[in-house]
This record gives sequence, structure tokens and C-alpha cells, in this order.
Amino acid sequence: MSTLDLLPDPSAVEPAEYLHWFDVARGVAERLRADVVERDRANELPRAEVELLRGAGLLEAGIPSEFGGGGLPWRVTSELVRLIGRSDASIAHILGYHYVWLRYIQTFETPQSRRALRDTAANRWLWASPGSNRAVGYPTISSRGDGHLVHGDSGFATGAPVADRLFSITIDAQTNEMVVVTVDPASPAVSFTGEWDVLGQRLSASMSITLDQLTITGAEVLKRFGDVSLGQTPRQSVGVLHFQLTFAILHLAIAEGALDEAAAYTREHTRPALHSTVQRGRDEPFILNTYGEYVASVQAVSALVERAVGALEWLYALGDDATAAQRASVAEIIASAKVTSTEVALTVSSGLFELTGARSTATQFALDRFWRNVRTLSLHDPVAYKRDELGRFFVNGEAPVPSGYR
Amino acid sequence: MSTLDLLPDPSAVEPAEYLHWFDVARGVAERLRADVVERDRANELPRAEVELLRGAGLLEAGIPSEFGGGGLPWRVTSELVRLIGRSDASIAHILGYHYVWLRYIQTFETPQSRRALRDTAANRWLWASPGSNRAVGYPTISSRGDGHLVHGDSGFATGAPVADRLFSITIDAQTNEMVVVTVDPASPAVSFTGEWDVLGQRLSASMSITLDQLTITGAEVLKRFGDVSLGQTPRQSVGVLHFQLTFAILHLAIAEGALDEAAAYTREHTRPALHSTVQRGRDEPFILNTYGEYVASVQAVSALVERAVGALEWLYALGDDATAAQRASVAEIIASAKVTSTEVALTVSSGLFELTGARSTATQFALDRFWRNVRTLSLHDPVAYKRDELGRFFVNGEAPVPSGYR
Amino acid sequence: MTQTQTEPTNAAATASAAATAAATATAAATTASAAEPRSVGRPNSDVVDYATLAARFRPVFARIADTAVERERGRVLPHEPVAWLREAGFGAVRIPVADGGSGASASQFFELLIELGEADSNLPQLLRAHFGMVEERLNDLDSPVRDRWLRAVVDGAIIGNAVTEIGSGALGATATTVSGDDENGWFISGTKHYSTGAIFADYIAVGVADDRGERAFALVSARDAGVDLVDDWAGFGQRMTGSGTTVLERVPVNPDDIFWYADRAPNYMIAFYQTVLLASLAGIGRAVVRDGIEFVRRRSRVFSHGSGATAREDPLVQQVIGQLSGASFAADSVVQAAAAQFDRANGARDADGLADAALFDELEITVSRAHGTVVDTVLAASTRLFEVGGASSVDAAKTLDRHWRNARTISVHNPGIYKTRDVGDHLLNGSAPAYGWVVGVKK
Amino acid sequence: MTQTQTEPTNAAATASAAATAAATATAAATTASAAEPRSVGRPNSDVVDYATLAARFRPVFARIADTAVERERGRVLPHEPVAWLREAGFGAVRIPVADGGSGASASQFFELLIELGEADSNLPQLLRAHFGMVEERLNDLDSPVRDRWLRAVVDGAIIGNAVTEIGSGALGATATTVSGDDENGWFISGTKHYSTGAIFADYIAVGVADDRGERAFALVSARDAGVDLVDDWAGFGQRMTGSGTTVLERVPVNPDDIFWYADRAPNYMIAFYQTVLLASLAGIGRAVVRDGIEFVRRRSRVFSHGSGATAREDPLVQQVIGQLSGASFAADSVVQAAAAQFDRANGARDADGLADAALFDELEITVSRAHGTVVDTVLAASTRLFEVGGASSVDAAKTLDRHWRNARTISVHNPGIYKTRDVGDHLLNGSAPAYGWVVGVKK
Repeated sequence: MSTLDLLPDPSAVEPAEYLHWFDVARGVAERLRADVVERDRANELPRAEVELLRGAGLLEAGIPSEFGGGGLPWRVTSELVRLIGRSDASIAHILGYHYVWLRYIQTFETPQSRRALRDTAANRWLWASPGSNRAVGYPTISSRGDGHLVHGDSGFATGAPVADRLFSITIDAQTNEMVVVTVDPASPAVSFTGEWDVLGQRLSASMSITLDQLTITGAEVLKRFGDVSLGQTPRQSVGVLHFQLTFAILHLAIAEGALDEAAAYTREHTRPALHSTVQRGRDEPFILNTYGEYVASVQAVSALVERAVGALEWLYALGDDATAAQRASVAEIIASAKVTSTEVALTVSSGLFELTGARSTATQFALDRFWRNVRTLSLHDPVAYKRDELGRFFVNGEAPVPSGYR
Repeated sequence: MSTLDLLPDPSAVEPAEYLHWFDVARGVAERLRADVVERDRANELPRAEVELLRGAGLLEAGIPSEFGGGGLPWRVTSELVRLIGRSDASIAHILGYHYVWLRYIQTFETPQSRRALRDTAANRWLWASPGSNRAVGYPTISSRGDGHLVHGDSGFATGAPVADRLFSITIDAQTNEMVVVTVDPASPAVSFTGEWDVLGQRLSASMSITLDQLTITGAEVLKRFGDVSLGQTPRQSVGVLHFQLTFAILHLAIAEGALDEAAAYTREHTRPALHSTVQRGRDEPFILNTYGEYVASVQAVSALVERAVGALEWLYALGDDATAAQRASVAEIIASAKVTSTEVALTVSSGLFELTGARSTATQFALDRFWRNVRTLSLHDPVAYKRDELGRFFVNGEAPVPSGYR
Repeated sequence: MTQTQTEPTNAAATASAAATAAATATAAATTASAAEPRSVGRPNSDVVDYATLAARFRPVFARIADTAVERERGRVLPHEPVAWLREAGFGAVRIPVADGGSGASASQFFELLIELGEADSNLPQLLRAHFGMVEERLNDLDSPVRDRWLRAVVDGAIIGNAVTEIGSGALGATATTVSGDDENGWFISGTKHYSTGAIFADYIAVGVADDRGERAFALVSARDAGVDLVDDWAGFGQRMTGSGTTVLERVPVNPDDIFWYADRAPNYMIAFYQTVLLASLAGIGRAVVRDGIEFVRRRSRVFSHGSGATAREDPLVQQVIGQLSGASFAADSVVQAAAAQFDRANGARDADGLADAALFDELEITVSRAHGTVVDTVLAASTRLFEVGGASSVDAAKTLDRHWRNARTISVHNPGIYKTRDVGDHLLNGSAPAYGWVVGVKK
Repeated sequence: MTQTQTEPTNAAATASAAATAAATATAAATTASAAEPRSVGRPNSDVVDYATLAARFRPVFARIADTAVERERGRVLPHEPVAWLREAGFGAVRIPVADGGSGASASQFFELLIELGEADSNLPQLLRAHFGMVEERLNDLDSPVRDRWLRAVVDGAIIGNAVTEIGSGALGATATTVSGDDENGWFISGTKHYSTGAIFADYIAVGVADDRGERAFALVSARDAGVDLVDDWAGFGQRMTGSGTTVLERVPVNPDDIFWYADRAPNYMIAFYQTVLLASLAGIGRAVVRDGIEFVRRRSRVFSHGSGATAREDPLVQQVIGQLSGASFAADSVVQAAAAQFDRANGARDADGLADAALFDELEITVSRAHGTVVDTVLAASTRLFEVGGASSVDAAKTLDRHWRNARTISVHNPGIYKTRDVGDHLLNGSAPAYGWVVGVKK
């Protein structure tokens, strides 16, 4: 990732094709940045924003060429998420989840999953799904005539109200198998509830999904895994690691966006104090020192995220050969990325005001959005439990048991 | 570097030849660890330790095969320094500097520098040198008959009293050129002064060197650079970046060593408090949480150091093609590594006692040595000025002017 | 406060009228009162015990706390809370009992301010100029002007400020002018921004300069037709401090009410203004603990990884609450320690109320030493608050983020980075403190 | 202290002899003094002003500070400083004036302890058991035993401890036994580790259990032939606290001097012992500022990148000093705020010296709230100290690292991680504090 860093690594070279996509993402980010403050305040569903992603070709960019997509590896699509996340972490969140699902179902290798990829590329669909479901359990699936009946609360889902298709994890009532299905959100059996009026990530369109006696066809059953009570295989449970890492990427993007905006503000507006020895705020040693500290911390997180992305790609590539120990090793690198990215993003997004000054708290600059976004995002699952998981692995060699959060 | 991490990255694979050298370094580290506490207390010159390095073949490991060395790239020798630094940061410091000089003079491409490499490989010499010289200036060099006369204080040098050969930067009294020469420390014109009794890095044998009318031959002049008042080229000033990065590697190694030792202590000795809900200290959630936090932070530093090592190798490879802008970009990645490694190593080495408990403060465990070492090492040049440099680069685009410290 | 009002919503208007009458009274009135016993030229010391003082104001603080979230949601300006405080005599809390106030010592006053800040951190900040102007008058030598203003405050007057100018040239210059002559009167014209509290006030302390560039604070009536108060403050925090724009157009001013910087004796006012902000932050620290506890107690859902049966039994949740509590304790302790120094400085004055300037230097340094801890602990706590539990803490309706937004806004009011350096310079080189963080210049 | 000694090196022995005589005196002596006025069964409140108290002890503190580096370099046990303190009556500083002490309130005592800790942090810790035992006696109801011990301390007796055992089975069990009968006498046998202060003491407070497992503290003479004190403490910090091994072999004990846990009324002793450590840490915080300033002032060499002409003019160096100073202010303020609670708790006792246990719970929680800030700020400052300047700060001869080593050693004495949780549990669930951090068990 290091070509995109706040301190770009000149030794890292990307193919021209990828550079093209980075420019596309930058263009989208620039447009999103132009009115992010107003949109944040308005708290509407991000329909126009999704059209922007669609129009730019970003929705199919990560689908392999054989299915008609852009063929970008996930390492590269994660950079697109990062670039957009610097300007609008909500929209990046929606896009990041979309990429996770499209990458995850590539591991299914079923006719249905292949068709889903093809259809998505052809129709430029946006996908969404509840990532996990601790509170309400999963909906059940059971046979009904030629097809299946899905019923139950599907939990909280980012982007679902603006998605074209939903993935849903269900549990077979008879066999206790985990079954991944697709759902058309336009179906009358699908309803969204909850009011998403929160302090950050306000444009991420997160609502709860209820599936009320939804009938689906066999073509909509993407993958049937084993009995959930027997635990998940590494291949089956790779998706959750991908979600976890997406959080780290978003935290990183927020920290980078905060520093970019802060530095722009400092350069343009920040004045030295009455008794400073310099003429411009941007020359103030105390301000520069803290920028140095923040930039260094963000670089470290970026390098760790880069490592985690590579490790996850490798785990994906192993497929069925992946061992539980290998999964655990990758999981803990990702956990480290999540822990450090949370800390650094919170520190930077709160501390930046020391570098910009009192007037930067005016709502017109909306510099508080970075803190609001990372504070909201980082509560997805408690970072204290991530640290616990990491401590147990390091001190006692305990591998995390795959679940909705690890 | 990630195969050697506290959380090894399973996706990183190293050739068998490198794995062999890692084992060699681990063996040396293990032997150094066995009596590091006693040696630290005794504060003698590390002659036996240097013999251990020599005997293991570590002194010539980084010299290209064409000159009779082990042919390891610097990326790999930096890992050897790291492995040894976890057990004994003083000896790793001496070895790290040795590798820096041997790498740096490979860029000289003079008959003299080639011969120095060959002689070093053949004789398994240890090299040392004052890294920089802010207080006393550089010794002067002037022609005298067939050879040259070198005179002056050469400043503070780690490892010099136990080295076989010294590098010295001198200034030509006539031309103001920077001239790198080699010095035989056994010469009566060379004297060491100063008593190295400090709170950390006690075995790094750091003393001041004075060259009193030393006569050297033309064969001992390794390289003649341009007039120093005209500034340094990127190629000429790459060495200082290498020194800076070596500090980051040593800080990282100390942090890793501290966590390794702390975890071993926790597993073996730490008891839960009177009113804890668990039976063993190693199961205490609060202890595990802090381990998780520390391990995550160290991972981030490790990933950043890895990136910096790669960037520096790239800059070395550019040689004369390197631009000032490229050097600056690499310099700031290294500065980030230095800043974050300082912070994390200080935090971990001081905080570990919360994880081990009151009795771990007994001198027999010497767990304070990590803090003492990193506290000493990190004062080489003030981290506040590194942050300043980084802030200026990020906010204002100011590239650091090459000097003894950046 | 001698008036009693049963209708809080009318209290403000009535009290204001009384205050205006008092403040515009001529020297005759103040001369008449000269025989009364009162403290002379020095801020009073401790005359009442804290429990008694607090008991008087806590019911008001409780009402303010109960309505704080409602105001935050609708951005309702706290005219009512200001009226409640006025009615309870809080504006005169620092004025000696003999002069009609509550006689709180400086440290008692700041402790009350922490309590008020816990209830709603907008309030102590919007009253900052008020308490500053009262303190300045308490620091005055005995004079008719001093008496007149203290009486006005005892009668319910509230003072706001209008100091900051934007883009008006060099640092430290003032474009708002006072001009005129004794015959035709003196008038003030200019535009001010961030006029904290002015919108709630009966009087406004305006930073002015005369045609020679001599600077002063002038107290003018907020009701004058030439005063236009605009509620255009749009910061993300401390949203209800009414820190909007004030346009003054030939606003008349009593020349006695122009307080020239050049006439000022050494004083601790800069430190005082800063400590008001630190007390507001400490109040936020307490509110964070309060809201954290309440949030956990109400939570039924436990995160699946949690080690306790309920959230309140989860050791990691308990740890977060303990950390918040420790942070609040630190902020409280540091503010209290700084506040106690005001009492000590006042106790060291001579009979005329004068004191060695070194004492004020020391106080200024003390408050700068306090700054970093209060800011760091309260900000960190207001961020960590959310780690007590689930994602529902981010519901906009709960406005739990207001603590961070408010703390962040208060804490950048003055640049902490310079304060730390200033302390170091003083300790290393004996340099006098920089002052000038807030308003005015050092004499 | 009524004795005056001109030979400090002999003072210890002489005072000890006097103290031993006093403490072994029979009930006759204590009865004789019953008619004298004295505080009854309660720790005294503030009877002297702090400046007067401090003036008395500061010359001794200064001597201790002047010789601290020398002791650190040679690991010289501070027998002389203990003698100086004894001679100045510091051991009796908390004892009411009427009983022959200095009458310091608890908060004054802790403030003095911060000053002593600034001079040499070994001293407050090595006297911790002493002051604890004195405080316990002050907390006793009026009794001949109480009187006898207070007199002994006034006469110069110093008390150390012998509490911790190693590897002796279950947590909370005690292998050191007290046994015997009234006819043949009672004796104590066992081995203790980390016996802080014992090597300097006239008496040792030994943690014991009888054959039914009932636990107690017993005060025995340190001079008894059955007591073997070994100076084998080898920690990297607080190296001169004499926290070595104590072997007791049939050491006789007066049964009146066995203080059974079961007989204890609710008290604040756990908090008291903890606050002694926090005060020691705050003292280190001050020493760090002092040494940082001195180091910078003496530096001539400026780092090449530095922005000032001399180190003391370098803004980044000034910033570090300012940060150290802010940290020290925070530690001081937090300790002072906690210490003030002891005074409040004592003030709330009834005429018999008894108080509601809830008051002590509150105090215990307060001290736990204080813990994290004091530890974090002082530790961070003792690490940052070195950033004031060049590499010469790491010279072993300067022993600037002792501040970190000492702070680190003191601060792990009790596990901070549990304290934070305990505060959270208390606030969320109203749970009683865990107590038991230090010694003893909660009744």
C-alpha cells in the first residue's frame, strides 16, 4: 500500500493499470469530499453516492476478469477503499464490505457463486450483508417445494438499504448447516428497520434486516457449509478476518484523511500564538513536532495493514489447505492492525485540533467528523476483546476460536 | 522481517540459506543471554563477545561473496542484528554498526574499498567508527610524503576499543573534501579516552578516539568525496540513514526481547492478586489485555522497520541515480521508524512490570535492562528533532538537509 | 440576592431591569453606601462553608443537568438556566456577604463551577466573562465604580464579552474604537466575534482602543440600540454558549466604565479566566463518569466475548469505568490545587489589596502547569467513555459525544503547547510568564 | 522530641535505648500518665500550620537530599538519615502535640512525606511500616497499650515490618506462628521476606497466625537474639529500603502487643499504607523536575539541531521541563486530594473515635482512583527526564535512572490493574472495595 501513504515509499512501484484505478478512486474521493459536510448533516440514504461508485466502475473492479469484472486483486481494491475512506469513511465502509463479500464468495466455487459474480459484474450490483449477528441469531432456512423458505431477523447491516443484493447467512433448521444465500432486497418479504442517526459513519446506511417467510430458489443458495456446532474450517471462516481487516483499513484511512485535512488547515489558517517566535503556524516547532509524531504513528499502522493484507491474500490462496494454526497467525496480525489502527486513529482525530487551533472547531470545517467516524466504527466489536485475544495468543499460544468477530 | 516477528507472518518465506543464518544468530543470542546480567553488571570491554560473533562467522556474513564474504543482503544481516539485540542490545549495536560500514563502503567502488572488504572477509575483522561528530568536528587530513597525516579528535565511537579496524571521516585541510580513511587502532597514534559507565548499553564499548599525527598510506584512503561545504550527494549521505535505521532496528529488538522475557516470567512466576477470579497470572484478563496492546504496537513498528529496510536497500541500489527527493522520502520513512520504535520500546520496557509483578523487580531477573538500554540508545540524537524533521516534511514539504543525523 | 421571583421565566427580565437601573445610577448612590461595611479592594476569603454554599445552588444545577440533553438536541440556548442561576444569586457568588453576595472563596467558586460544568459545560463558559468582570472589580481598590458594579451584579446583572476580532491586522491590535469627549459623550463602534455569553447578558465587556492605540475593556449595556447580537456561533462543541457576533454602532459608554490596561495593577486575571475553562473541563470529566455508569447500568445486552454475566459485572467494563473515574479525580484534583492558589494569593495581599507581582507570576505558572493534565485526562475520558459498552452508545439522541465535542472546543481555546514551554522557560530561566493567552496584554 | 543529640551518629543508639526502655515499661507507667490531656482514640486533626512543621524538618530533608546520590552510588544503607529524622522527631510527626508529637494532620503528614520522598524516595518507604503502626495506634481506642507505643515513638522508637512470606501455600495464609501461654510466655517463629525498614528499626511488626489460623500483627523487639535481619534485598530500585529477610526464632512477644485482625474496627489503614507509596512517588516526581532543571542549567553543549542558543533557551527543551513540571503538579495534586480525605474521615468520627465503615470504603476508593494518575505521570516523567538533553544524562555516576528504577519498584508494590477495576465495580454495583492490596484481610 505504501505508494499511497502520507509518506509514499518511492521504492514501491505499481503497474499502470492499478495507478489508473487509484486515480479513479481519487476522483470519486474528491467528489465525495466536496459535500461530505452537508451530506453528513443531512443524514439521508447515500443513493447518489452509490451511483457515483457504480458509475466509476468501482463495484465490479474486484471481480475476476473471467466473470466480467475489473480483475483487481483484493490488495488493490483495499487501496481504493482506503483512498475513498480518507474523504468519506461511510461510503468507503459500504464499498469495503461489498469487496469483502465478493472476495469471500470466490472461495465458494459453486455454480451459484460463479453466477452471482457474473451477474454482479454485468449489472454493477452493490452487495451488502449483516457481517455478524450476535444478538438475534441467524435466520433459519428450510426446504419448501422446489425452493427454500428463509425466515428470521438477519441483524444489522451496513449499506443494506441501498444495496442491490444481500448476502445472508442462514442456518438449516434440519441439518444445522450454515448456508449462505442471496436475497433481493426489493422482495416484499424483506424489511428494514431502525433509524440510523448516530454520531459518526452517518452515511453508512446501517439498518436491521428482517426476512419474513422469504422464498428463494436453489440458484440463490450460494454455499452450504457444515454443521455449525462442529466449528468452522479455516476456509469457511476467512471472511470474518477480512471484515476485521477492513475495519483496520477504514481506521487507517480516517487517520490519514484527518491528517491531510489538518495539514491543509494549518498551512492555510493556523496562526502562531501571540508570543510565538515564528510568523506562520506552519513553522511552529510545537505544531510540527506533533505532526511528526502523528505521521510516524500512521506510517506504522499503514505498514502493518499492508502486511496484514498480504497475509490474508495468502490465506485466501491456500483455500482448503489452510490449517487452523495458519489462520490463527494471520488472524493475530489482523488483530494487531485493528488494535493499533483504532488507537492511532482516535489519537490523531482528537489531537489534530492542537495543530489547527480554536477556530478550526467551527462546524463549517467539520474537522470533528474524523473523530466521530472512527469512534463509531471502532465500537463494532470491543477493542478490549481484541487485545485479550492477542494477549492469549502471545502469552499462552491460544488460537482464537473462529466466530463472528475473530 | 516478518518471519522473525513476535507474531510471525506465515505468508513470508525465507530461503534455507537465510534460515541457517537466523539459527546461527539465535545460537549466539542464546549464549549472550545466558550471562547478560552478569556481563552487564561487570561493565568490561566485550572482547569475548566479539570473539563469539567472529567465531560464528557473523563478521563477514554481510560482505559480498565476490570479496570472500557470506553474501547476505543487508536486509538479512539486519535480521541477525535484531535477533541478537533481543538478548544483548549492546553487542547487537556493535554488530549493527559493523554492518552499516561494510554496506556503506560497498558504494565507494574504489580499489581501496574493495581491498578493505576482501581483507575484512579474510581476517574476520570487526570495524567501528564514530558515526557522527557534532562536538569536535572531524580530524584533518593532509599530504605528507607518499602518504597522509591525520590529526584530531575523532569523537565518540561504539565498539572502537574492541575493533580490528576503524573507519574515520576526515576533512582535507587544503581542499575541504570529505575523505574516508581506515585506521589501525593498534597504532600508537591512536588513543581511546573516556570511561563508559552508563545506565544502559553498557557493553557497547563506546569511547572517544583521538588520532595524534597518524600517518596513513594511500591504500588506507578509501574514498574522497567533494567539498563538504557544497553539501552531500544522496549517494554520499546514504550512510547516515543506515545508522538511523539501525537504531530503529535495535529499539525494535529491545522491545521484542522485553516482551519475550516478560511473557516467560508471567508464565512461570506471576501470581494473580488476592481477589482475582483466575488461578494463574497468565490467565488474568488485565494482564493479557496489556500484552495484547504491547504486542500489537511492536508489530506495527516491525512492519514499518521492514518497509524502511526495503526502501533503504532500494536507495542503495540507485547509487548515483538517487535524487535528493528520493533520498528525502526514504529518510522520512526511516525517521518514522525511529520515532515509533523509540516510543514503543520505552513504553513496553517500562510497562512490562505491570504484567510481571512486584517480585520481578529483583536484580536477579534484570528486567530493567531493557528500559536502561533503550533509554540510553534513544538519546543518540533527540527524537524531538526527528519529529520536527518529519513534521516539516509532511506539512511543508521541506526535505531534510543531509547531516550527521539525518 | 435580595429579590425573590416565583416565575423563573420572568426573573431574567425583572432582574435585568433592576440591574440596569443600579448600574446606571450615578456616583450619588455609591457615595451613599460608603459607610456600609465591606471588604476593601480585595477579593474575599472563605467566609461560608462549602456544604452550605453548595446546598444553595445544587437544586439549580440539578435542573440544568436534567435539561442539558434536551438543549443539546435542539440547540436551545440556555436562557432559562441563566435565569435560574441569576435568581439563585449565582452571579454574585464571589461577592462578599457584606456586599450582598455569597462570599465564596476562589477555590469554593471554582469547585461550584466544576459542579455547574458537570451539569452543562456551556454554562460556566458562557458566564466566564461575567465572573471575570466581577473578579476584576473585586480586585479593584475601593471606588464608587467598583461598588456600583458589585451592586449591579448582586441585583442580578449578567455580563458577557465582546473581545475577539477577525482579520484586523497585527496580533494584539484592536480595531474597535472608543472615541468622543466628556461633553458629547463617549461611544464605541466595531465588530466582535465569539462574544461568549453576550447574548444572555445585561452588559458586555468590550475590548476597545482609543485613537492612540491605548487599549481597554469597556462595559456597556447590552440593551443599547447600537448593539446587535447575532447568534451565529457554529462550533461543533459548546454550541449553546451564544458565542456569536456583536456589532456595536456608536454605543454610549460611561467613561468611568472604561478600564484601561495601562491603569491595571498586576493581577491574576489571566490565570482566573483560564481556570474557569479548566473547571468547565473538570465538570465534563465528572459528567463522563456519571453518564458512563448510567449507560452500563441500563445495558442488558452483553457482548458475546464478555467475561461477566451482565455488562456491569464485566471486569473489562468495570476497568473502563475505573479509568474514567481516575481521570475525573485527576482533573478535579489538579483544578482544586490550582484554585487553592488563588486563595493563597488573596491571603497574601496587604491591607490595600495589593500584592507582589511575583505572586501572580507564580499563579499564572501554576495554572499553566495544571492545563495539560486537565485537557489530556478529560479529552481521553470523553473518547474512552464509549468503550463502556455496545454500539448503541453512538445513538445521536443520547448525545454522549457532546462531552468530547465540548471538551475539545474548550481545550483549544488557549494553546496548550505554548503553556508547557512557558512553564519550562520560567523554571529554567526565571522568565516571567508569557500571559496573554486569553485577553489583554501583560503590563 | 524532647531529647537533643549533638552527635547524629550516636543518636540512633541512644534513642533506641530510650525507646526500648519506654516500650517495655509496664502498665504502671501508662497509668501514671492517664491524667494528662491527650486526644482520645482518634488521629489528631490540624493543630499546627504547615510552614512551621515544614521549617522544622526541611533542614533534615536537605541533608538527606544532598547525600542521596552518594548513597545510591555505593548502596549505603541510610542509617544516618534515619537517625537524623529520629532526632528531629519525624517519627512522631503524626502524634498529637499533647502526647509529645508534632501534631501533623494526615494531609500535612503526607505533604511532608512528599518532601522527604523528593529528597530520597527510599526514606518514606522504609518508614512506611513505622507510620502505619503509629497510625494504627492513633486509631485505637484509648488504652494503656496505645499510650505505651505512642510514648515509645515519641521517645524515638522506629518500627519496621516483617510480613511477606514466600511460597507458603495458599494466598492469605501465614506460616509464621505465635504460640505459648500466659505462664511461659508467647513466642514467634518464622521467616519473612521483603521486611521493609526492619533493618533500621527498634521494633518489628510481624504478621503472624496462631494455631487456629487467626491472624494478627505482633510488635516485637528488633534487638531480640531470636531476630536475624539479613540485608539481602536486591531489587533494581528502592535499593536502600533494607527490605531483606527476617528470620524469627522463638522471639518473645508481649501478648498485649499482638493485634488480632478479628479485633479490628473498620479503619483506613489499607488506604493509608497505599498513600504512603503514592506520596513517595509524588516525591520522585518533584525530584525529576529538580534534576531536570539542574541538568539543563549545567549543560553548555547544544545539540546541533537545537533551536536555541543554549540548552535552556531551546523551546523543545523548555517543553520537556514544562511537561515534567506538569506531571509533578498532577501527582502532587492527586496525592494531596486523597490525603485531604483522611482529614475529612477523621473529622467525621464520633467522640469515641468511631466512624461509619462507609467512610473508609470511600477513602479506599479514593486512593484507588488516585493510584493510576500518580503512577503513570511519575513513571512517564522519570523516563522523559532524559529527553532534556544530551547523552551525558546517562552517565552512571549521575544516577538519574534511579528515579525510574525507584518509581517502577514502588509502583508495582500493589497491582494497579485491579484497583481500576475495583473502582469501576464500586461505582457500578456499589460493591465494597476489595481491600487487601497490601497487608491483612478485610473484616
